[in-house]
Amino acid sequence: MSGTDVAGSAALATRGRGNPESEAAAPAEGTEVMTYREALRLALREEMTRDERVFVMGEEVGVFDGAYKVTAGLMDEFGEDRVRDTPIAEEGFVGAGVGAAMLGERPVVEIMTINFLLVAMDQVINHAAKIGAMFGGEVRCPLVIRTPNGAGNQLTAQHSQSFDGWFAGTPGLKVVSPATPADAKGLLKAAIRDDDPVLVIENLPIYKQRGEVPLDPDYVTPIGLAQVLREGSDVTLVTHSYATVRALATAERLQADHGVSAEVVDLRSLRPLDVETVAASVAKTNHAVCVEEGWPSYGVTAELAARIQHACFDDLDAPVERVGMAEVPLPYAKNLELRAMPNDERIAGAVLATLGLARKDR
Amino acid sequence: MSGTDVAGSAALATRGRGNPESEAAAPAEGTEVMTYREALRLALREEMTRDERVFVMGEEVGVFDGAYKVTAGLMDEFGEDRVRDTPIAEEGFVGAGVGAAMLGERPVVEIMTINFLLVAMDQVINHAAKIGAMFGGEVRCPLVIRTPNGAGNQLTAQHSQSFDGWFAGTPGLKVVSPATPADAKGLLKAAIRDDDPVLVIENLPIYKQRGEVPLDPDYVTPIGLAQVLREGSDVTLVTHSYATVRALATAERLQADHGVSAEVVDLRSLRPLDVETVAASVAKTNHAVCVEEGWPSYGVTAELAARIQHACFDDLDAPVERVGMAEVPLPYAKNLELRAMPNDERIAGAVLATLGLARKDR
Amino acid sequence: MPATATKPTATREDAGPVAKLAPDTRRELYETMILSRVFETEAERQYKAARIGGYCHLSSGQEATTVGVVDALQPDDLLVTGYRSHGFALARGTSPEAVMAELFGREDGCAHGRGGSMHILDVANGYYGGWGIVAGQLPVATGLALALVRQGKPHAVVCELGDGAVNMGAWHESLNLAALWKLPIVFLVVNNEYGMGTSVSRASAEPELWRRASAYRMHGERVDGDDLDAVHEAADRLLRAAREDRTPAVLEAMTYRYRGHSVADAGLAYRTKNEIAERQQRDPLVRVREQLRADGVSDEELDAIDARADERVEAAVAFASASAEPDVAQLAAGMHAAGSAEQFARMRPGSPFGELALTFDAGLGS
Amino acid sequence: MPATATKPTATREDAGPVAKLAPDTRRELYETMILSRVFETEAERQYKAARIGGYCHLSSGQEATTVGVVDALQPDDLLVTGYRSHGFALARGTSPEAVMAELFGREDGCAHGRGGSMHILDVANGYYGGWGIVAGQLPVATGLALALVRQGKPHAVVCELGDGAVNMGAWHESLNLAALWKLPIVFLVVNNEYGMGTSVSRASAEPELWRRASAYRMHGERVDGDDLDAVHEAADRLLRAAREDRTPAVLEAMTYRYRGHSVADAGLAYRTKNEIAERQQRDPLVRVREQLRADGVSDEELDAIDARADERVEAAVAFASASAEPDVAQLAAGMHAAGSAEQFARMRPGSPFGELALTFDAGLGS
Ligand SMILES: Cc1ncc(C[n+]2csc(CCOP(=O)(O)OP(=O)(O)O)c2C)c(N)n1
Ligand SMILES: Cc1ncc(C[n+]2csc(CCOP(=O)(O)OP(=O)(O)O)c2C)c(N)n1
Ligand SMILES: [Mg+2]
Ligand SMILES: [Mg+2]
Repeated sequence: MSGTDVAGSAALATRGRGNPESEAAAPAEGTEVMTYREALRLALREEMTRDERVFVMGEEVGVFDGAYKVTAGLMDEFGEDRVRDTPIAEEGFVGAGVGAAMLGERPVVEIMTINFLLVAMDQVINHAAKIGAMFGGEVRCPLVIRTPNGAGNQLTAQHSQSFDGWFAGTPGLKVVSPATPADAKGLLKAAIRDDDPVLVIENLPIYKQRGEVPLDPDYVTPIGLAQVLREGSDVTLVTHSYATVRALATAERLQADHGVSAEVVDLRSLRPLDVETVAASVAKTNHAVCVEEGWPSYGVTAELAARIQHACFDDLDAPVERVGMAEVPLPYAKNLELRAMPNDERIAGAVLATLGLARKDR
Repeated sequence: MSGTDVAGSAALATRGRGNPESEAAAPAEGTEVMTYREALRLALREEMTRDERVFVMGEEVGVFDGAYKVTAGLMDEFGEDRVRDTPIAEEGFVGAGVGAAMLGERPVVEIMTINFLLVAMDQVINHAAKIGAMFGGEVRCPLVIRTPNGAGNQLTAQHSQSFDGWFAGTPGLKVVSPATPADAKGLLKAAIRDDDPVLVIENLPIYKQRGEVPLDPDYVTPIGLAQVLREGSDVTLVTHSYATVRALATAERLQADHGVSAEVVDLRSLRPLDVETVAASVAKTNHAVCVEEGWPSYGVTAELAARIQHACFDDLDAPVERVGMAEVPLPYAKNLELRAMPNDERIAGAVLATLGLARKDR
Repeated sequence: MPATATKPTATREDAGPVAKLAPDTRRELYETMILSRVFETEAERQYKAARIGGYCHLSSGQEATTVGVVDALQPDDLLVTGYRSHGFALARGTSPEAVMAELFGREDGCAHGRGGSMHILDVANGYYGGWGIVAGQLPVATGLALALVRQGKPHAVVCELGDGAVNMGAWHESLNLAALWKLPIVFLVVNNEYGMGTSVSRASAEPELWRRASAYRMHGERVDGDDLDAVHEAADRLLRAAREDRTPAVLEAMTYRYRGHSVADAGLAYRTKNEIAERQQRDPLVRVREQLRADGVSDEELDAIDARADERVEAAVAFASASAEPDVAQLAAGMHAAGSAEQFARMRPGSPFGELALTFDAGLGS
Repeated sequence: MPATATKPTATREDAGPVAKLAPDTRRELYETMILSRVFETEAERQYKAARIGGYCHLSSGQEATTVGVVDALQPDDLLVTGYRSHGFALARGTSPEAVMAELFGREDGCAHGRGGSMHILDVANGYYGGWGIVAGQLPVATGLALALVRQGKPHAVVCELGDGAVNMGAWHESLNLAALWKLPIVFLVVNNEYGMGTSVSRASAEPELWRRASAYRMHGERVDGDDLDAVHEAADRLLRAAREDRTPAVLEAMTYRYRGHSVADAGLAYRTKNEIAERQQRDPLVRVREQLRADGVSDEELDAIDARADERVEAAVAFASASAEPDVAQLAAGMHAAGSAEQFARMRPGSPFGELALTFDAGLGS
């Protein structure tokens, strides 16, 4: 379970905050190239240094250095009280985070992967998300939950899921999902500083991706703001999390192989959702393909398509396309897994179909 | 908690299987007028009589006659073994249902309301739904979970939710949601006879609605088949569960007040989703308004809008509209609750807006 | 490797006679008990007159437990409960006005009409709700206790739950965390013999619920929940230990609810009228009244206390009736912290019909 | 009301010397133990050669527990485990070929390549998986036991879990149901001292895990999990009671895992090399080997057994390598029962890109 990273997620945007420099160039002033994992750790260290109330809690975050090593070294630096190993009891310690937050602490709860959040669902949805409104604003719950979604590496049906849309559809929560190291830092910090419960959805394959990360300890990425990571004129790829990485790679390939100019909008936040930026892009390109790592039916791309068709009805030259995980519990065998997961080919296929450059037969 | 029914859900389709007779008329041959609750009970009784393997399990289903009285009298009739009261332990007894089903039993597990399914999420999503595929088809899980969704009656934030789309978005599950007494019987029976895990989403306000129910003990409503409950030519209302009841009433009002002819498509199944019937209707009316009881963002209507815009791109004269619960944890005060819940006025407003008969300003 | 013996978990097998409450204290507590009874009797009446809605769970019969435990709290201690919460709020010092206005769904309610009967709270008095999911409040309360420790505060938490709640997984996870981390918390199990219609022995394989504390090497004990002095003594002692030694504990109080599970339940499908009548003979209010008489309080004084409770509840109803309904233009109020409206501003395009007015322009953390 | 005393939950404080296994049985069990060890050593090698993927959890060091318990099962008894499952399958009689082919993700694997290391199963031999969510298998196993009772069958279930899993809510709910309903199930807690990197005493407020059974008035006991005879005796006795009297029980087996939590974990961040080495000195395989020698089995015979294990594992690798990859046109195979394709037929319009080929035309319950 520990430290396994998904192999082979080759291409990556070092572009961080959208800087188009080549990978070879020196990092921009005030930034450093680091992994997504390191950027998260930097955010935690900075916020723990800044604010005594911030503490980290979860399975294996301390002695073990974190199942995916995000919290490595933090227990040595901040002690057992502020980097708190827990028993395997997600419902219990997520709830403990809720309670601590109600008393003004700033707990950052790590859930090893989003799959295990299912056992704590009641605390997230029926407790954390309800507090502000249900108690008439009398008490707040500044809780952060961090957890990776995603598949790959043959983790099979129970360990390869992305429930992003369930949380994004829950009023009372905020949900962010960084796709770059810079945003990993910026959004985690924004989440910690926010006075509401925020779910930070990380991603297994991205942990080792590298990119420029601003070193300014007050660098935060605003919640609710999407970002155009690549400009284009023919089609808009609307993505978050690892789908953003895929989309950037596919966009290059579409340009090279088909002369198609794809714009990539990285959502960064799922709730609030920045429909404005998405709609502006689609108004320009007249075509949209939404991509997610999870199952598309009733998923994130459903909401995206619903919003886009409404906001851009007169702009669209073709229906909004969606690409995601095949709608099966993810099988173990490598060939089946590869077949089931969204990939560049399938994204490109959807783009070409929506542009009328390929058969619509899918 | 017990036996409270939502007051005031006045209008109802006695139309059952779509029979357009007036309420005064004698019931059609081979049918009897009964409540939705009674129709569910009839289905349980028939299936328990037909098949020894069927048993009912849940909190208060026996001695207490069921929190909403669906199982009233069944313990007397079938004994404590087949109508099994449980401790308050949803994760435990949903899982026990999973295990019993794997050994060929036909458990029908009652969850008092869908809100409490959150504590059993892991057993539903990461166990029941995975079994068929993850074990390569070596074992099946013919489990039925019945539970009402819905709001009204001031049950407040923790007790007024509809997570329908979360389950409908989970490969490996089937999800049905009857809106009429006839389908309450027909779909519950279909679920019990199905060899896969099926979630039957009932609804609090509908329990006391009356309608014609076929008495044939082999009457089942096929899973995956929507039904046109009202024909119309100007706009299609796509609905399930209590939204169907609302839509039928709104349709009458739209006809009377605005001369608008609305078609109502009751989905009945959410997974599989009968997009074919929906698309055929929209191809005719060129307008669609999707309605749900839950929060629309990332909800059921998101998927509906996404499907419709794709399947009916050339047919649509206006964007697909969506109506649902205001995106807040449902507040207690009656005036706030009424304001937050979807209602006929809001549905009519969406219809008029999509038809260009009202300001789009929402 | 045969199992090694450990010292048995401490239990109060028989702690001998209990220290008596001082007469003045007992009188004060009686005032609160009768206030709670009168308040809830009135709440049921108002419910039936449709001025209160939702689920409404009464605690009539359980007042000695409620009031005895809450009185053992220090001003800065914290309280968390399930949904059977009116009495707890009143005992903690929340005004009957604020509670009744909440039941009426009015702006002056303690949750501004947003929470209703199940979600009473009073942060100023350390009452952190009022929760509706069985056992869901336990992890939350455990987190409050953790925060007290992190903040170096010498206070403790009481977390109330019912006999039915002890079979939920959240009980197990919370007690383990509390014991493992040595948190200052007392889990008060109000054993009123039933969870809805299910008796304890039909729900719990160990029906002596206090014994379950031993699974966490935690102290557990059982007390007659209808004996105000005994409840107070036990709660005081366990809270003291929690504050001073950070030792969590389970206190099981044996009591009975007279009314149905909620106002909508007649409460007779699973028990007999006789059973209820028999228990009402041992009404804790009558018991305390007699003790007060023995303390030398006159019948006139007692009647005056009762009359005062009637008056306070009447005033609460008048207050609640006069309080304004919440403003529907503030539908989203409280949901998000200040500044959130700006974060949500870019979500407007393509919104579901009505959403703009209902959420974005309705007090969304602006 | 001071708490009344109940008879203490039965525990095996010291049951005296354990009945010895017959030499033939011990030899058979040794064969399985060495097979498991060799199999997993090879699995790790194949993992590192990238022929096996995903999470791969080895049980090296725990063989006496695995094999001793499984041998106590009758043919029609049922078995459920967590993800550390290879040894259980082999002990239950699943062929090394079927397990290795599963690890290789091949069609001839026991789950046809769909499940991998965590989801081994063998329904014909009563092995109902191989589950990956900590403690998630407990409610499922409880349901299997319930089904046995409903079907009037005189069999029992063994449900394996780890020391870390006892802190999950699912443990509590399952044990309560099993005890309340008198289900024929033995919960086998494999205490290998760590849940990932967390030692038992850092996770469980009652580190003598068997004692937790008493919270359900259930029998609990602890056994030296590296003593094959003792494990077998205890499992046999508890299973007999489960079958004959429908009394559930907890059996805690004290053992140790030599390798990391999974193949990806070096296993040294939370324990020392010394600790591991010290435990390897008491290797259960060596122990049984010595007992067999005392039983009169010659070194040649023992070496032959070991060689046979090597051969069987080699054959399993050869088999797995030769087995076909699953057909990608059958991506959705197994997900739904026969007849489901018809139910899903009307879902096609407007499907996400690729969905038709990936699901609807890929073996969806047709
Ligand atoms: C998880 C969950 N399941 C079911 C319910 C419905 N429910 C509300 S109260 C209750 C009974 C609780 O009994 P107990 O814990 O004894 O408390 P009491 O009502 O007697 O005070 C039930 C089943 C719920 N609110 N939450
Ligand atoms: C609910 C849940 N939380 C976390 C995990 C990740 N995880 C997998 S195994 C494991 C440790 C389990 O330890 P233990 O129960 O002692 O079993 P062992 O691995 O030692 O056999 C953890 C935390 C999980 N699979 N499920
Ligand atoms: Mg109770
Ligand atoms: Mg372990």
